[in-house]
Amino acid sequence: GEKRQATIKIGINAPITGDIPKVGEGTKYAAQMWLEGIQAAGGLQVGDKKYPVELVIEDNEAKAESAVKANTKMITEDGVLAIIGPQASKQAIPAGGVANDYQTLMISPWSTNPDTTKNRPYVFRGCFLDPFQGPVVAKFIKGEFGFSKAAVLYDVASDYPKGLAEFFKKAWEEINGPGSVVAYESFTTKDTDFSAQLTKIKDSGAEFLFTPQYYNEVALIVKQAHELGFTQPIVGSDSWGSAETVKLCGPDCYGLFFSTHYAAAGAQGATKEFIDRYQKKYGYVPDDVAALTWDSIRLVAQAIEKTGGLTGDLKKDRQAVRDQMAKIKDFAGITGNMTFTEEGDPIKCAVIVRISDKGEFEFYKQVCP
Amino acid sequence: MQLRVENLHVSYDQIRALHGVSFSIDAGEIVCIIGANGAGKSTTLRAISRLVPADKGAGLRFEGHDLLAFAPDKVVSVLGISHVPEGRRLFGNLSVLENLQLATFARRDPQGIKRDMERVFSIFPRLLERRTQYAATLSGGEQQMLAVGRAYMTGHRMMLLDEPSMGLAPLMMLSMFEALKEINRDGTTILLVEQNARLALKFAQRGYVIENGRIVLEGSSEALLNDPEVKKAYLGG
Amino acid sequence: MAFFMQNVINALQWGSFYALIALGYSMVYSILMLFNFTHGDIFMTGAYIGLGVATALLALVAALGWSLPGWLLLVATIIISMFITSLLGVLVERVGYRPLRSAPRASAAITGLMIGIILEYGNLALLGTQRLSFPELIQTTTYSVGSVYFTNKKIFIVVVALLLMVGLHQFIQKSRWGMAMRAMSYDFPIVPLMGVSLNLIAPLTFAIGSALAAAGGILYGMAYPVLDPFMGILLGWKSFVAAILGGRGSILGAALAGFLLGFIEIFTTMVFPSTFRDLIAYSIILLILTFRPYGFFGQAHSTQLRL
Amino acid sequence: MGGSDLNQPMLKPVLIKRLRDFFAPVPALAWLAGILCAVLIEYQWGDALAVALYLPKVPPLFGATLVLKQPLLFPWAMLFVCLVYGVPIVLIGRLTAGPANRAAAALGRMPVWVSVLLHLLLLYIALHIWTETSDYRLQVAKLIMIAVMLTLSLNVINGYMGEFSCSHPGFMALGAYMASVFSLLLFKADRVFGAPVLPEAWGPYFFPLALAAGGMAAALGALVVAIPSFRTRGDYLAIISLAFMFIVKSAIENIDAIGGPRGLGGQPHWSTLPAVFAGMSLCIWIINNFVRSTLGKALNAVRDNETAAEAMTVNTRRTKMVAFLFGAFWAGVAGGFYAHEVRHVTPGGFGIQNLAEVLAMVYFGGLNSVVGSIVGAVSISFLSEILKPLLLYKWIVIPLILILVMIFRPTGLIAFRDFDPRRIVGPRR
Amino acid sequence: MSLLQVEDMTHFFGGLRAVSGYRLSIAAGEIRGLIGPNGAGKTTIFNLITGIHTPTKGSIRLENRSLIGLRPHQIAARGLGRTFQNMLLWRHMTVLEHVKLAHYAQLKYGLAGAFFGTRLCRAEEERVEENAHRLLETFDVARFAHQNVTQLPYGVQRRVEMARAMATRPKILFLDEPTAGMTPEELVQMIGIIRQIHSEFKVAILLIEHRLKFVMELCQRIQTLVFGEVIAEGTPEEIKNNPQVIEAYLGKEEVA
Ligand SMILES: Nc1ncnc2c1ncn2[C@@H]1O[C@H](COP(=O)(O)OP(=O)(O)OP(=O)(O)O)[C@@H](O)[C@H]1O
Ligand SMILES: Nc1ncnc2c1ncn2[C@@H]1O[C@H](COP(=O)(O)OP(=O)(O)OP(=O)(O)O)[C@@H](O)[C@H]1O
Ligand SMILES: [Mg+2]
Ligand SMILES: [Mg+2]
Repeated sequence: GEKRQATIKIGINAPITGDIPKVGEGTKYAAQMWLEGIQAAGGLQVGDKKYPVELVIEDNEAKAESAVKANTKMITEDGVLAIIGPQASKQAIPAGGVANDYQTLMISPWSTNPDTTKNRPYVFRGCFLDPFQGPVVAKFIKGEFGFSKAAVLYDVASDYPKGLAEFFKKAWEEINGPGSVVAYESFTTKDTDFSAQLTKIKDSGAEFLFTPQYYNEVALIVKQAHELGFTQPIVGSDSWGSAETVKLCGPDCYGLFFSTHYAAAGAQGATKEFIDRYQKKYGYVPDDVAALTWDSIRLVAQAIEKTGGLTGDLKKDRQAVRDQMAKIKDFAGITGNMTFTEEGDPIKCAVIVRISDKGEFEFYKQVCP
Repeated sequence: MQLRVENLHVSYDQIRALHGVSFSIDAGEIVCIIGANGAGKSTTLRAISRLVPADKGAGLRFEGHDLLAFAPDKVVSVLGISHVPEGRRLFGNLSVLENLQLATFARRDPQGIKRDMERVFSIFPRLLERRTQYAATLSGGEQQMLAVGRAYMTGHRMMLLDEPSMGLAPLMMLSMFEALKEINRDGTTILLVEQNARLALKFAQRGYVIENGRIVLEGSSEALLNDPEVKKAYLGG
Repeated sequence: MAFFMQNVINALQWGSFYALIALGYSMVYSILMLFNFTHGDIFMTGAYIGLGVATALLALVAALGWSLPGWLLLVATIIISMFITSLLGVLVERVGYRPLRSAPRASAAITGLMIGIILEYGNLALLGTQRLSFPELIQTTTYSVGSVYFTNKKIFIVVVALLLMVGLHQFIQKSRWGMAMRAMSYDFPIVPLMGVSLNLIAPLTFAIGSALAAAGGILYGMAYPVLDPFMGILLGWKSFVAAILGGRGSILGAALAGFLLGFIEIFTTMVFPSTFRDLIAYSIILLILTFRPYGFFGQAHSTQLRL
Repeated sequence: MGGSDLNQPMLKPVLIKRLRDFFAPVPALAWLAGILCAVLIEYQWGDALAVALYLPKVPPLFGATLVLKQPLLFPWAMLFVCLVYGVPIVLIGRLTAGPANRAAAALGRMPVWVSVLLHLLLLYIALHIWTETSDYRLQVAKLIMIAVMLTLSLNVINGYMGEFSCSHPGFMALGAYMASVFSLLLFKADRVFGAPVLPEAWGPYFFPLALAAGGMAAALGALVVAIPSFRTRGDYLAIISLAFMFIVKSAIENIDAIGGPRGLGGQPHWSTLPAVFAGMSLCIWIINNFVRSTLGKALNAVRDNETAAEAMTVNTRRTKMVAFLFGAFWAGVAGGFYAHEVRHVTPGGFGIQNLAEVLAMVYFGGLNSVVGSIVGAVSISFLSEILKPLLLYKWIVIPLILILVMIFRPTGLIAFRDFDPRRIVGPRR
Repeated sequence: MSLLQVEDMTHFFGGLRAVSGYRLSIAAGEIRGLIGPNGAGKTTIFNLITGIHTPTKGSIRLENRSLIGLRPHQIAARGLGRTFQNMLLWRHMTVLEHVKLAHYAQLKYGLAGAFFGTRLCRAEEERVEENAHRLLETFDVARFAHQNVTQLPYGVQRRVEMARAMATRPKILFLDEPTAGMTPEELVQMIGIIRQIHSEFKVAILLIEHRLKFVMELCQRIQTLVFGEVIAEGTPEEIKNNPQVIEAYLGKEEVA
């Protein structure tokens, strides 16, 4: 039905239920907040026409097959122009396959697995890849503290921490020579007791601990480390970048560093505006998922706008949107400036954040590739 | 009139097993119910113990109480009606002694419990020998002894016995019926269900014959023993 | 040596949670012969109730301007929460298990699983998706002997787990209530003939089991102060492993197996690369059960009815 | 006792009986003809009708997805379903009953498999046309069929043999990985295994082999659970099987050659409708045959009383071995289909959540029942798809439904029922 | 030439000697009885011979081949059929299915046959079904063929169990209290049935029973067991008048 393509539909493939409902919520909220802005402006201006926008939000239950079904449904039934999500690689990789097969633009704001976008011209991502962030952290620590013995603690069953841990290890050993990662310990998703691993880490004589985990685990890891008498610095990655980290962790986390996309405290411009709006609306400081989703959806919007007009033929329009997306240069996102590589991965800068003694995320340093 | 059963209907999954059974027992009597396989003997006892619900319209009174108003456990603990269920149904994961102790769950008379326990052991000395053994590992007959002993321990204003002789050796059976007689003399009413009609009638004072869920005949034991119909159908010619 | 001792302490704490949850599990499980898949989620709910009670108490105390010692508040929290959670247990029994008393056990297990899911998502719907942190009722004090570290909380937790274990064991093995519960697991329809009310024993069992879960939840919240609605799932399943590894119906066995499970997990991490932890830990459990098919204290055929 | 008291419950049965009598002479063949007609109508005029009824599109799942999302459109969707499906199926089914009965009788003179194959073919054609209009439908249908296989295979162990096995996700994972490795290694250029060994075009012909390899791998894994089952059972075996599931997950996580925790992706899209349909039909047919045979009834005897089974010459060890290996095999095959449909598998995807789902399907559908498993898998999958708009509340509603069903039917919706293919394809009256 | 030969069989449960030095030799076609007070070890002897327990000591030979170490189903397939004191029926199976399944060891088709429903499989199923129906007729339970066993009256269940045991084509049939819970009338019927199967199938029978009428009428020879030891063996007449047996088992006054 071409005639009825009067509104622009954008699909959101989010894990509303399942293991990571918080991620789903962030995705949904960011997208809805964006939609409000668009509706206030009377629609999305494409060429000479203003189109109303509709979000099609599908729950992928944090399951691969549901993510695949959701994508198929949104593409073939709902006729979406582009899809935001899924967030976790476990869903983003298979769902990306579907989007690519149907030649529909999909951007996963949060998935760091190379397979998500690899050989898939229609699939993009909104975050930086592990091969970039790993060395960033390694270099920063070397420069800042001059340590040479590192310990890593990560979740082996989860994509993101595992990838990042590997790249960090590689980078660290390139700088400090083989064997300089003296403890490389893992656990499994949903574990809450890390005492055995931390005891091993403490015993290994590591000078610091790198743990690219999510905020809920960070709190437990840091506290347990301190209870076991581990007093060296603990360093993290962008997954620490949630207001919850400090809320759950408390003073134990004060003074620690992590690399991320943006620093909430002392943020400026669009970033600050986003954070304030989000906090006002939903009552808490947005985490990285929300911020990345926000950027991704704006990227999609920009690509749509740049097509200069929609034909009403979904297939053609989808192609046009994807082509415009690939061409985007220096997009000013709240999580940094982005340009896409051949594979659809963004090149962007990272910042190092320090958790202040008041528990705020302070900008410390910027690191660009 | 200690127990009066009137117009008792019972159904299992919509299939009627009892079609209006009525009878009554005086305190201190020994009464037996005889009948063929599947006639509804066990069901009658179960209905008195409230293990199966009676259909509407039934009247069950025990010493002036409306039985239907009592939960199954209260029938035992408050009214003192004990029941030796069909198929023994022991708690195999408890020892012999624990099975007997559990039966006194609701009793508050330590003296009485002690006396009753001694009595059970004197009727069935084998149980005393085997008191620490799991009930499940007892031989068939030993289990039957425990089932009777256990029922006695729960209380004994009235005992409902469902085929207590099953699996007992002849000698054992004799001594058990002797003991039951004695228990009866001490004031326990006994309602006995037996396949072995001759045995039952010899033991009881009165009897009822049940057929297809209905009482078809009643009378004193001698009368029934000499009834030609009963003789033909239930006494093996 | 210090390294080893430290791990022993780690294992004791971690094992005590498995033990605690397995205790409650084993209560309901071995008594009603039901896989009580709800237990993990009751544990979770207990932790949340504990959090609610603790927060309320703290607010009340602050409002009244009293200054009570932390341990008093902790004890009050535990007691109140145990009570509230036991009511939940009774409700679960009433809704999910009683109607299925004579159904195949697996069916009741499935309703349990479903009630668990309702508790999880009910929590999510009620409290939102953010994780909550458990308030610090007592100050953590860290002690060290040489380079072995432990905290006051750890000692408290292990002691409570051991006490409950011994107490419950006595209760089940020696009291007539315990006897009735065991009998019920064997052949419930006949239990009323002993003058025992099923509708008393079953809720009681659930109440005790759930109260234990609440105690476990609060202690857990103290040790791992990040609560989320799904925290009970994995722990629940693993305690299920412990409860049965100990031998069906054996309270002591369940608790010991809980500690053992903790030790296995911690020590495999200690000795092997930690990525192999689950692989090795569960292979050990599989082997144990292959060679001790009825757990540590389980009775094999001896309690099944004679042929 | 008033007369009205008696009448009230009578009213409904009379109506139902009338209806039943009306449709009693309709054989499967006629129903199939009706269904075929309906899907053809939808294929031809569905879009036009949908537009006429204010619907944006042909409702993909009988309009069920609309109830919650756009309730206003739901009546129209119902009307659509009535017009497109209800009327043709009922009319054509009833009208062709006569000739269809004669045809079925004629077929009845040939070997059963001819008739069964013909019915299956017709059913397939209908399904094919039905899924032609919507890829979403197609995908949902395929995943449901995979769920049917999984549920059925679990029912063999949990329902027929009465063990509480928790290892099914593990079996499925083994099958999924083995089949994936097979197809990736031989037929597909990918990151993990490099260039293919055989030309890619040959691939689909070797798919059954890949699936069989997956099934075999799962069956081999099942030995780990089957052997302890000789000496223990019930809860203890449940724990062994649960441990097995954790072991499989952890083992796959530790083998980097097959992607480790990041998973294995890029499988060719071989799980086409005909492939999945054929797989499921074969699975149902074989399992149904087995459980109806005397050899298969040994499973029930082992469940109900093992000692008695032994005393009646039943080799219980062999029986247990067969049940576990056989159940695992089909779970592995289902895993292979799954991997080639979703085209990315991770060890984390085969965990406790899957277990809970498939257990729910088995016990909801009905223990010891082929029909029940089909009903269970279809209805739970379908429910879970259409209730998605409820978001979080979906997971409160579905469990509630399940609890209610369990309370009123403790052994599941349709327990203890296998079917006789002869009866189904045969003529009526 | 004896069919079953048990020599010097002894068994302990923990410290309890349940059976000691038991001997038995049954020839083809004999009907033998085993009586004794409760807990004497009768059921234990059945369990030992049929392989459910392994004797602490002793030898058991069927047609001169040792049964020790064989699994129960192998022993059953060699020709030892039995019933159980507590009736072990399969709760969810119909009467017909019970009897059909007992043909397990005689089935000629294998797994592949069952999976694909081969011609052989179908032929076998038909044969088994026919045979089962015949047995049901013999035991007068044919009208319950499609009923679930649990709902049947006690006596019917007993006969189903016996039909099931006969379906294994035993050379010797072990009956453990076959008339417990039966009316006198049924007892008479049971005597008839046992005579019938005995002559029809040429099966030897060993039975445990407390109903003396039954034992005395059927058995050619009777053993009396007390505390695990045989105290007397002989014809019914001999046993009835043996003072030791009267003292330990029968009692002075005969019951029923
Ligand atoms: N649990 C049950 N479910 C269905 N029907 C039952 C059940 N128990 C008994 N019945 C049926 O109810 C009727 C009466 O059974 P009941 O057990 O009371 O007979 P009985 O006289 O005790 O027989 P028996 O001598 O065999 O013990 C029988 O037809 C029996 O099949
Ligand atoms: N597993 C066991 N542990 C301990 N004692 C046992 C075990 N099994 C059986 N016994 C004992 O062995 C003895 C013999 O039991 P058995 O069942 O053989 O007796 P039986 O002669 O069949 O008696 P009945 O006529 O009462 O059935 C009994 O005293 C019983 O308590
Ligand atoms: Mg009876
Ligand atoms: Mg015996």
